[in-house]
Amino acid sequence: MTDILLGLVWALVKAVGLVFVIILPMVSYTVYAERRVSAMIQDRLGPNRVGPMGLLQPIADAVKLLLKEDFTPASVNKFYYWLAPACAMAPSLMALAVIPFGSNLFGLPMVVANVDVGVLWVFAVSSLGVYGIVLAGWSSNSKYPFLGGIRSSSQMISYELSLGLSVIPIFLICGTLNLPNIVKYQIENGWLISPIWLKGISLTGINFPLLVSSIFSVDALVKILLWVPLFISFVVFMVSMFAETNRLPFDLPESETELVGGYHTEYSSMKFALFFLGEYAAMITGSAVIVTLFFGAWHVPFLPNDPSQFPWLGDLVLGIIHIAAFFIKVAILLFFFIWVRWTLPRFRYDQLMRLGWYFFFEIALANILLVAIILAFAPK
Amino acid sequence: MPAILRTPHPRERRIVFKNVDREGWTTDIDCYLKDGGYEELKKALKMQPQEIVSEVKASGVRGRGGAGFPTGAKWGFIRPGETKPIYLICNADEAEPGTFKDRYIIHQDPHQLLEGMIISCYAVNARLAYIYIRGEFPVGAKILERAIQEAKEHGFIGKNILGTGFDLEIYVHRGAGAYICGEETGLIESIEGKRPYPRIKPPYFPAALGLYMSPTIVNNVETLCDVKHIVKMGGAEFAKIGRPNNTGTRILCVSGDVQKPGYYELEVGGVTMGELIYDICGGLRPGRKLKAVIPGGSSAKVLRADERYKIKTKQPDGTTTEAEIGIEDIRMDFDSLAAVGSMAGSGGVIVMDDSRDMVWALNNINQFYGHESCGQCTPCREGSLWMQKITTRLLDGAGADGDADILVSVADRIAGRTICAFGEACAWPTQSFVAKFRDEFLAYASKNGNASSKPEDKH
Amino acid sequence: MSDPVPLLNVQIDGVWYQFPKGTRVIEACAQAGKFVPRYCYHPKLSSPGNCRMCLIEMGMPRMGPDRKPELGPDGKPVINWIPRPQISCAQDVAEGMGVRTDSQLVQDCRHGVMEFLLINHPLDCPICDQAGECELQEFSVQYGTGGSRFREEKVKKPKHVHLGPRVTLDDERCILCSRCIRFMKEVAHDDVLGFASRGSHSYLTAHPGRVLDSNYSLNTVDICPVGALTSTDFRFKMRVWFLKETKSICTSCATGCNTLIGSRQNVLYRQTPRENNDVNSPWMCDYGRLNFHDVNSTDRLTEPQIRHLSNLETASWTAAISRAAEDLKRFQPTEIAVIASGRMTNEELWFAKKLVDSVKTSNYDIVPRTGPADDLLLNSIRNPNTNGAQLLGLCSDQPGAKLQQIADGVSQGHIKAVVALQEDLTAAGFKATDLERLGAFIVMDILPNETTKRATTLLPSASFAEKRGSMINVKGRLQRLNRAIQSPGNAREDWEILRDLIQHLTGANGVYLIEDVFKQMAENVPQFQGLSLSKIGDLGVSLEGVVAAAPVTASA
Amino acid sequence: MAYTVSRSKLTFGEKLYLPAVLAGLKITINHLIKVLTGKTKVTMQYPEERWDTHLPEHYRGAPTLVTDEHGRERCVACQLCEFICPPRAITIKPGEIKDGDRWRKVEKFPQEFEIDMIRCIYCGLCEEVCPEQAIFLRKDYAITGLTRAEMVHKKDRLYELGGVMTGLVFKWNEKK
Repeated sequence: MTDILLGLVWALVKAVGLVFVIILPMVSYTVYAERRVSAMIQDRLGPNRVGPMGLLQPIADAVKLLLKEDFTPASVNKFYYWLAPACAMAPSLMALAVIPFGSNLFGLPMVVANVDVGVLWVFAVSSLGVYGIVLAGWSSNSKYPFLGGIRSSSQMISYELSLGLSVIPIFLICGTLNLPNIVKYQIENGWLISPIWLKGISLTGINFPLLVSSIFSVDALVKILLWVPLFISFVVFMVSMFAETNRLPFDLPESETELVGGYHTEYSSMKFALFFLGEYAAMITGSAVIVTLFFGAWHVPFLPNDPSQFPWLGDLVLGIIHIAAFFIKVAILLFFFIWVRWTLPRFRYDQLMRLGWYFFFEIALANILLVAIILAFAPK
Repeated sequence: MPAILRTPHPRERRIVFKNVDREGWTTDIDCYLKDGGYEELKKALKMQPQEIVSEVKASGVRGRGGAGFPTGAKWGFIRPGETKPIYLICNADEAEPGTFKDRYIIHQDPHQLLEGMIISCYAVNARLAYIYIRGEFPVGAKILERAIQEAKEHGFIGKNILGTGFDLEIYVHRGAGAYICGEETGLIESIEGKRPYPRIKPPYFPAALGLYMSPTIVNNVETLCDVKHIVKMGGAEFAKIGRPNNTGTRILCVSGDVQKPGYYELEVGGVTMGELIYDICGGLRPGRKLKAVIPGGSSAKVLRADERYKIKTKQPDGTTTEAEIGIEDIRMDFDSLAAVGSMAGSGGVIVMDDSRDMVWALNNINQFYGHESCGQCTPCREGSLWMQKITTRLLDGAGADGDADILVSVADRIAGRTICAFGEACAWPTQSFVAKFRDEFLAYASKNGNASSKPEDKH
Repeated sequence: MSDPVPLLNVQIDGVWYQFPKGTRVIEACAQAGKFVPRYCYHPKLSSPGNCRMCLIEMGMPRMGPDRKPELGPDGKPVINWIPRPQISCAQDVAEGMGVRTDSQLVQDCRHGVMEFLLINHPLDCPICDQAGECELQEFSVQYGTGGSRFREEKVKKPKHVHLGPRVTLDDERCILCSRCIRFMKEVAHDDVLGFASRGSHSYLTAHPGRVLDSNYSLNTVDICPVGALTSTDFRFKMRVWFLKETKSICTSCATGCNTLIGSRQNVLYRQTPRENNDVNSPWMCDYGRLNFHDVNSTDRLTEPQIRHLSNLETASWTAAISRAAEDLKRFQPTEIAVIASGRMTNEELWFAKKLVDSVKTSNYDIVPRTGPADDLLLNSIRNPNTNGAQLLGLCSDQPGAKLQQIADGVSQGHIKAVVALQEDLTAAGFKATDLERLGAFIVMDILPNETTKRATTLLPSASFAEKRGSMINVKGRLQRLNRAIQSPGNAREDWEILRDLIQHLTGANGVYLIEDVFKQMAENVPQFQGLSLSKIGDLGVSLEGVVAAAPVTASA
Repeated sequence: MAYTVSRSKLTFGEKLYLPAVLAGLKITINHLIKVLTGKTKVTMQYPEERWDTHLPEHYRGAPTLVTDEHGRERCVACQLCEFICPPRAITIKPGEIKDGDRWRKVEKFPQEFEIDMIRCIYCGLCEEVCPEQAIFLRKDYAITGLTRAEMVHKKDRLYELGGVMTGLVFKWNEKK
């Protein structure tokens, strides 16, 4: 009983800690980063007034959004209008529950919920995000939000297919849906972006025979063969994740030039902020999933997972290093998100659908076949 | 009365000026009658008016006022059987600079003029005549009024003249002193009591719509005097004086840089320019060279001394011969002066020697015209003063490049585009001076260093 | 019918045209589409030919030995061109005449004249009221060279000379075209203007001891091609390009001169004559021209008012109209009188008559208004539409004949309700104290006066510049008024007020377009048969069978 | 007539789009790096840094009225600026200079001259159209106010902002 209670307490601590201590500030500062990075890409400076280097800008923004008049247009469907922002925000946070964002801290695994169907949970929950958008679009009772909502729903459905199909090769390779186990596989066999891990190299020295044997093994050959399908998988997953998070070049649901603001046109104040946060939280979640699936999650190369090998480093420090490594990877991916946004122009709607249905869907399917064939002929 | 009586030059042939400078001559009618005065009037009144007109036509006499229009032809414009009253006006508004002949006739021989006028009125059937004398001639006006009074007393003017039933009144009308009153329609307006704005022709030709919208003949003093002599000697005889188409005598008024300036009555075309200057007027002052001559009053085009002129002469057999002549060889008649590009004009010959600054001379002329333009029509009103302002500016040392061209262009835009001949009168000097002495104008124009005269610096 | 005027063949810029004998060359060119610029020429005045702007090349047919025109290969006369340019304003066309309006020589003449006119012109267009309608500006753009070679000092002349009570002169701008002099001499017969000094120093002035105080003095401002003569009233008030010009007629006397009303942003700035050779030529008298300032008055009545006890209180139109109707209903027909006005339009009078008919009274008339006439345009009848009032039956042959009778009735108390339309009754023989005793006193007017103060219902109406409608002038010519500006506040057009009042009295359905009002009149008044408001046109139509109401004064 | 735009055939590499995407990414990251390393500096830190000293001669700031070297207001109320002003920001009420004034010759002056700075679009047409060179767009660009009325520049404010402009127009001098 106490175990269950304790587990519950710990889960709550992890969840609350993750959401309020890490994710929400991270969302705020992603916005800040977005503004600064976009400014620099455009030869500007970006927000640099509030606090040193403008670092307090997100707080100022938050205060502003909180204090703004919350305006509800007369013609909206009030219940769904109110519900929609929450629906948009919650799923992206919920998806984080299964992400292993660190190894262990104080002996506790750094994952809120270690479930065996982790990846499925991620997909299941994150695809709920579209409801928020569709609800917002419909309940606003206004043409631009409506169009945005329609676009959003069809876009999400289209790309969820390729998103889901593109990770199947990973399951084929790892043989598990449990995210910590996938991470474990990557620690042992190399990150799935290029799954060959040179055994015999550590901070304590190089074990040459092990290294040579690991390079010239059949296993290694198979893994090198897998590079191609896995890279395809990564690209398809990555692009689909862009589409799922409504990021440029796939931000058609809220394209300012055509739809004013899309589904959130009629929203103001904190409700708008929730959409805003939702979008960035989804981006963080997406990045976290990519990191987990392809970049070895919290794993740091050459830094063994087992703290017993480095007693001088200490359990705690290693745990923190791992958490840090995870979020640094996430941050790099976030930067990539931003970078892409300020580089590529928006797709036309028909192009978007064409890309999703004609290419990514087929590519992902063929990719599964390719991996299956390789694995079928690979020696066990 | 002139204090010094001039002895006529031997080459002169004094007809109109017979009594000018005559020993013991007075303006009294008695003096005139003693000399056979008014005999021609008696003779004329015995003739038919049409006969007199024919005689005048036969004489070939051309107007002495400036334009040189045949007088007989002018009289012929009066329609026979005209029902409106006909007026004759004697133009004694001798205002052309360089001309001083009419005043001597008026001052010394007024009865000759009156006799000529009465004959002319009889010829054109005018019952009312005016002598329009310029305001600057108050003495002349007094003399004329006295002469008219005397003539009336003797029955030469008034009702039933000499018992012929011919009535005539002559009035002296004094102008207020404007050059434009010498223009015949301006003069008519002036007599009508209006501003002397020349009238537009068409439709206001004086011979049809003149004074009070009636047919009007306007003749110069000298022309009217000639009429007396035509009646005296007959038209054919008069025509023998001078040269073909340039008959009679003319009084040439020579002024400027000659030893003996003055008036000389000569047969028209009887002398050349050289003879006039060097023989009759005693030549230039010592050490001076002839530079230019204005042969017919200040509005005539200037002639440059070193110019060569091509003259076409019509031979009796119908062929024309062409001869190149210098300025000395130009005959002082209407056609020759027209042929060299100037005009005989009013007979005022202005001689300039090499000490003369042509820009200054033109400015002097322009000042006159700028002051005398009546102001009725635009080109002359604005252009004449502008030309003067440009030449004044040149003299002030504030010339600018292109001033010479502007002067010519302004003059070109006046000449031929105005209501009356004043346009030409003020444009011709500028056109000819700049064309013929361009180097002097350019020299002034290049002296544009005097910044203080530039308009924008004067506040 | 007189003999038809023979047509003459004239060649203009190479094309042969036919013009009736007596056409001026300048007019012929304009009719052929070859406008010749002009300053001194004015079609209604003599031609002095002094501006030299209309110089053209002219020629007459070359005569053969048989005294007949030589014909060219095209069968048309060969033209002997006169070497000098000729003015086109003083000559009539002649058979076989040739004209060139755009040759090199003609263009040079125009360049020359434009340059000459501008060298001594102050070029103060920014302050000059003529700017925008100045022929010097227009021709300078069209026929000038665009630059000046004049570097000298300009001639100084008198500025802001008060030539007369209504005309201010700027001699520096004057181009000495003498139009004003000729107008005053030939049309106004008051030869008061002339030039003084000479040459470039010539300037326009009034004769010593005289001022330009003719009642037609402002026409000189109209015909001045430049800004030399300006209207003291309009001077420096508004640039002309801002003015909206509305074609209308003058309502100051029965002549009905055609006008252009210049307004901007609901303010009237000036009234100028509009050429109509059947009425006023291009002229207009100063009295009528300046008689519009009341319209701009700040005192204008803007709200309907109803009397409560001793106070007039602002009310809505609905309330005011129903109060007026209720008041009238309380009285017998013999107790009601309607005083209309000769200043009302036919449409308003039509409704006024309907009002009279609906209250069934026989006590109605208009207020006659007279003043001294002159022999040009100003008529002794100062009501602009007496003929209309007679035609529509609001007065007898002698306008105002019943007025004294009605006034006596009011005084004696058997007339208890009076409707006063656009008339101040205290100035028409009614005693103010009598008016105060009336049971109902419905007044419609634009400005407060002794009558409006005593109204029981006060209905603010529109001035002549704020309404549409028609009037019949002293010669029986039907002409149109047009709306130049909006009425101030809640003031409404008179015909609408009357219509609403009649609707309240009789319940009859009204009409809602002024066109329909006229249509209704046209159906009922024989003289208007077949006419409509639009058919009247800008210049009006002569009505048959409308007799002049009073002695007609001669007009131009 | 319809106009057919020829579309060039893409090679396989081009069809992949990825090289082009990468090239784009390279461009943007280069910009970012240049800003980070301080090689690019285009943004001015207003209000600490100001344009004032760098403003070009023809800078179009607030429209103002100027007086001439005699202290006379140049404006003669010709209303051309009022006419040309695209947003109709200018309102002028002309008046007459009375007898006895030194500049009686000029005859006209603006009794009221208003520029509504809320409407003004700084297009400079008023300056361009002014025949008297009386209106200039000066270098003031920080035009603010708390009320609409405050943003309507009256004549005195316009002269205060505009100051004196010498030269250019000599027309109203004595001998012109």
